[in-house]
Amino acid sequence: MQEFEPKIVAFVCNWCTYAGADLTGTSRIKYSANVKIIRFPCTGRIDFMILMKAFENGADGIIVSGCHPNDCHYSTGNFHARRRWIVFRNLLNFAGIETDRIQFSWVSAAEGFKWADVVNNTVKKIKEFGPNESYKQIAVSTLFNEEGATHE
Amino acid sequence: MSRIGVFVCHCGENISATVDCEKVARITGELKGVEFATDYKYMCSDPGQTLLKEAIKEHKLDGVVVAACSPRMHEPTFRKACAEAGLNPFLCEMSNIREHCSWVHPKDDLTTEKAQDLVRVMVEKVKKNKALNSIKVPVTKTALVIGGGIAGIQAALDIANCGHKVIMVEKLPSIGGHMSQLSETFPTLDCSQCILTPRMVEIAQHPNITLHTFSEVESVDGFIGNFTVNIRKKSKSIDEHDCTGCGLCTTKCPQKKIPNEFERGLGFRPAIYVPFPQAVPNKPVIDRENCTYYIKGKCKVCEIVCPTKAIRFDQEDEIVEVAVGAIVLATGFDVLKSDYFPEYGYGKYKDVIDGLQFERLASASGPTQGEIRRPSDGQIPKKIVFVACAGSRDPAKGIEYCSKICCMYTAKHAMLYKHKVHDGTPYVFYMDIRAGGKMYEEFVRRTIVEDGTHYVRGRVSTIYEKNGKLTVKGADTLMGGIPIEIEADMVVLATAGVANHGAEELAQTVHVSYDAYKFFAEAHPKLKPVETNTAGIFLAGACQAPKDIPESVAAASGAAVKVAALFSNDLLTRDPLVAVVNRQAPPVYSSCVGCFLCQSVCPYQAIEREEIKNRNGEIIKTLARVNEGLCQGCGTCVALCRTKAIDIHGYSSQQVYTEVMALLND
Amino acid sequence: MSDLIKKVTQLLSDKTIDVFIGYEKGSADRIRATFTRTPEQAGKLIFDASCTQNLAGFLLKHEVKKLGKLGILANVSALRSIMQLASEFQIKDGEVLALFPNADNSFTEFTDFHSIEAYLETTDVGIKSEEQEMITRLEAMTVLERWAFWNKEFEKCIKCYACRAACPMCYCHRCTTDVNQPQWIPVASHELGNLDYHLMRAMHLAGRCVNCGECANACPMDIPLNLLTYQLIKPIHDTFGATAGMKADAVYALSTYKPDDKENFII
Amino acid sequence: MEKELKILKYTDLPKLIERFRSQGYPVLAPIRKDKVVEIELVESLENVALDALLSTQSAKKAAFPKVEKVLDFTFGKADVKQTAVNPEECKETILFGVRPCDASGFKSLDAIFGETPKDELYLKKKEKTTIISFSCPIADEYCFCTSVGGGPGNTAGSDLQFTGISKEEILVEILTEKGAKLATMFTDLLIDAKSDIDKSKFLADVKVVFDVNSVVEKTTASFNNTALWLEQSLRCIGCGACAFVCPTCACFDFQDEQNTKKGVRLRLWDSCGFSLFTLHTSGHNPREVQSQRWRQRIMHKFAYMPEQLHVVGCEGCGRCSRACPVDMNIKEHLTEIGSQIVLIA
Repeated sequence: MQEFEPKIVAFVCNWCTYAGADLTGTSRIKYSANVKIIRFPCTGRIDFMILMKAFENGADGIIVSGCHPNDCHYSTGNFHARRRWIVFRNLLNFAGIETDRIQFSWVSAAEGFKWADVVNNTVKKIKEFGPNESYKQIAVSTLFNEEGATHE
Repeated sequence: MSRIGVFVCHCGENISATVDCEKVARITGELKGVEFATDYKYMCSDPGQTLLKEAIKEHKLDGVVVAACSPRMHEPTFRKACAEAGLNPFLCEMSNIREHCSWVHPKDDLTTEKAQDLVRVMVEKVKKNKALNSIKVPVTKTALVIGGGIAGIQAALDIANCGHKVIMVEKLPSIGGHMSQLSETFPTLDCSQCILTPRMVEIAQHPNITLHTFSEVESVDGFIGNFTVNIRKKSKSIDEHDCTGCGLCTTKCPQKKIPNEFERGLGFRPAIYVPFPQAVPNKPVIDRENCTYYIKGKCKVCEIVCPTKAIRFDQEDEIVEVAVGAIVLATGFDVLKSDYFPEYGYGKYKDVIDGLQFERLASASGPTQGEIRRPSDGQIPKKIVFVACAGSRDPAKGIEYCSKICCMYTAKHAMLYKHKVHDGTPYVFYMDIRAGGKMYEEFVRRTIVEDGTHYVRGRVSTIYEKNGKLTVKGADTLMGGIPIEIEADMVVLATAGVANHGAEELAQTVHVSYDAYKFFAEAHPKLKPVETNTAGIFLAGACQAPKDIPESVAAASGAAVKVAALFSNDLLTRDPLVAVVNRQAPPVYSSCVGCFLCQSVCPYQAIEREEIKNRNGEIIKTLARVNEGLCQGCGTCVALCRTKAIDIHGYSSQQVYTEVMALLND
Repeated sequence: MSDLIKKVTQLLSDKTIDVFIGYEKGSADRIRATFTRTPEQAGKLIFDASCTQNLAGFLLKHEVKKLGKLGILANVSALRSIMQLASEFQIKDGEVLALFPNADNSFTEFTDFHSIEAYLETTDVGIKSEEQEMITRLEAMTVLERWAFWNKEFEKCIKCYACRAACPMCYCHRCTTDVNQPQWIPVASHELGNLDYHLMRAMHLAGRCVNCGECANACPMDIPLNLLTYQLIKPIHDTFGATAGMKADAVYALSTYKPDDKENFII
Repeated sequence: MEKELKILKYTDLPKLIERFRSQGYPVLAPIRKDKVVEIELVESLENVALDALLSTQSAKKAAFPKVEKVLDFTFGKADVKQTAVNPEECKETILFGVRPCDASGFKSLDAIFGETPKDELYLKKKEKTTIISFSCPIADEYCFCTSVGGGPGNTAGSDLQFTGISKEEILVEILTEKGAKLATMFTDLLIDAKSDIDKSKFLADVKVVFDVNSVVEKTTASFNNTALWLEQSLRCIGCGACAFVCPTCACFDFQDEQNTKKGVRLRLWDSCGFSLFTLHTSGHNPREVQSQRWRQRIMHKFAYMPEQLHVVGCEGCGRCSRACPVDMNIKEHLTEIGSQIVLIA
């Protein structure tokens, strides 16, 4: 059987990490193709619910990344995001969701190498975790396949 | 049903080398709502853009996805092209299949599949895009210059001479900055004061410039074109209008033994003082920490002798609110504190001084009237050692950068010393000589060849006092690292230039970012050297990194041009990617419940309270409203809002939600 | 005649308030909220150990507000609810008169926020020990065990939204659950819809929950919902130094920050 | 059909479930989950909560579950392919150990879903459900079945009804063809019962507290009695607990759950207690305040249904009162309505 290729979504801020990932490209540093980026203006914009949606739609792992503290293009967006994540991780963990499937990081526009590392390490980690079974069991998509009329 | 056009760019070989662009176009062309899909060698080229424009017209496209390089590179290009073809530019999105795909992955199916995914995501996003119109905001054509050193002075004069109002804020009682402390300047050795003071006077007299000395910026609100700044005018304890600057008070003040900051502690000043003879404004301030009256409650000699009764002991700080359209930061730099060099005995031995102190000794207006006499006993030092890189390029001191100006001023110091003490012997310990710049290398040569300065390549390990002499221990790395000991009469440390004290706080007050060394950060190291990441705020001089005078002046003029350009229009056009609070029909009005938890997350104070009233003027509901002039579109409020009453154009909940779904359901 | 009845009769007859929200005897051994509008009605007011319901939620109910100036029998949870609602601009100072039951069956009258704040400073606002034990027990489990635990609980959920309706902090007219552009939370009460709903709600109550336990009490399917929000109280207090419902002008823990907020998971 | 009376031994009860299962019938029965009693698929009699007064939720889920798929769809390039769920697919199922009020509760649902256009999905499931109810030996202060025409031994809606008549014996009433057909699976365990058995001796005593006809009359007449509805509902917090545990509440909502490629259409329970229940897109809400929603709940069961479907939409099971977080007690409120003096035009 072939190796498990995890689906990983990256939610990154436009000013630091997205630019950092651009630099990874300009520097031709190679990394795993499992990760696909969705651009946000700022980590402060990243709603915890979008992370839940990613898991529900079949993500095995998530990367959230933005500007280092004090570097936020909007000066404080990442500070607010950080608080939100601290709380959200607590909640997820208590609810029985593997918080380590979400990799939070600060990657600046200058850290092309770091971005590649973050991606590769996350892919490696998620491969060790295996598919996100807990969520796959309850994902909406299960309804799609479920048999029709039931009494319960 | 949407009519979306997909344009896959080969970027020559850059993309097509690893991604099967033709396949990407073919597959994504099958997506629901995609009307037209093609691939092309160079989408950004003229023919490429023409292809795009014609497709928009021919297929009546209502959305465009260009799969090419990073949107940070060409989004403006393609949005402009769409606009020219009559499609609202905000209905155009880019898939980054170069930086984020072809350049970072090998040539295989996975890479092409990823490219397809990235395009599919944008196709779905574009379906949710809304046509938007750019926002126009008025520009207040007054600039604020923070810092009255040579950089600030240059920027202020340039802006003012373009016919715009300038407000200058200087922390100290006089403008002039470090340059006013210098004796003579490399590489021409013309006297610093002589070239600087006319400019200082010009500032004071310029009809377009308002000067606030002994003042600091308290707060900055607003955004590009529309800043509101509060300036704290610290109490000078004198009435500037009544005071004629006769200076009688300063001579009569009984308190005379206060170390003079301007002289770097090499001289003394009274409690009521003018920092230096050519100060602008040339009017004294009372140093309340050291004034007998403020300490003991009695004295008031100055008040008694003042012919115009200008002394105001009860004067309080004053807060001035000003409206400005742009801000230039020119707060300069500082030099390392003495406690950095225990091994050099700086601060311990009177005759170990720093470069600025040497400038004062060499200055005709200095404590020694320009004679090089050592602080301890006023003797003329016959043997003098200059230590370059004192702190700079020294990870151990936490300063890895090169302070850049030291090589040159050390050479200048050695030269000045020789010119003044003909029988003296100057030594210079250095790591490398960095003399890039017009006439710089020649200048250093002269110091070495004509003035016979002994340059020793190597670091000084320790300096200690032995029978009245300063023993300088070092090694000559060019002589195979043989140990050297020099018994010097005086040592001058070319201490590293560091960020000004309080730079961090100021950065947070004006909302600009700063680097690891607390120097203010430019928007781009090469292409935007005088801009900051905060629109409307610019950098001039050494507050960004150590700079010499010509560099500071050049940067200042650069910043001034940016300001002038901004002021060249009455209206400023901004991207409409801002947050909005939804509105609905009565009786709901909006799903906003007016909890205003969003108010404190907004970095730009863009969230206002809106009261909805009935015909009788009674308040029915209070809800949040986003001031689209202030909003910079970070979206932090959006993520916080429990009722999802706030959304943001360009990154709306609908859009990001669909992106996630499209990405994961292939 | 009890002190309570005396006091309320007084407040109503001298028109200090128009309505008093208190407790009366309910079905079987239950108690229920009652809205006393005339001195005559005051007679049926009761207060005893069983009167634990947090009545503060009613302060925002449209039809109750319309009755006029409100008085309320407020236990610690209710007082904290009032503080939290005040910090979210839902109640103005002086709008509500609160009667707080002291241990000696006397009642303290709170007419302004300041006095409530002063009182709360001296009060233990922690969660009950049995609730803490339950949380500790869950925290001791492995992640997958916890997942199984909550799945079993959420399976029972029928999305009647009694938790939301009973929560004094769930006063939004349009809950995220009711947002359908996009449909963040599946409306259906299948496992996913339930999980999403409860996580979303817990997150929205993080730093706002005053641990009154109404959500769990209200749940007809007996799901221990309160634990979800309760277990966030400690980290929020320890990391950010914030406790909900203590000050009327408090800044919400999640809409402020410290540059040096501690975390150990961001690389 | 003529009802038959049989006797079954308690000790044989487990065999019934075994046989139903071995014949491939899914069996739904009340089971305990901590403090709540749920009706779920069971494999054997053990942990079937026969002693429970009532299940927390009603048995309506057997034919009207809280979430039910009605449609699958997939998006093509230009069209949407749909496949509706086929009602015929549902299995013959046995609803075991529920109470008479659960069984009779289906009267209302049958009436509502039987209206044209007929709701095949419900009707098929109902048709394929055989109900074995257990009469009530106990009742509590929330029960008022006798006031709405039911009772602890009411056989309406049941196919078989079991009544414990001693420690060892159960009286089995075979009430319908469906019931008889099912009974053939355990005829060998049944012996004939004496025809003069007085079942009522073994039933709980539930007092009649109001006259249903006058309640119906007065409810109908009270539409404009705003004060009454406001008074009763001041403490109502507008959740849906009452509706969701109710055996006769039939309101539902359709929701599509989809991604960018495909989706399902679901039928979900809804409640007139929710403020969004009647909210129009325009922002207008004909039932703007909670008292109007409370009025709707009562009027629907005691005015509109009797008038239009000739059934009272309430079985007196009292579940809504037990579930209500703020102790709205329907028995009390109906008594109040019934006892008011109003002019019947």
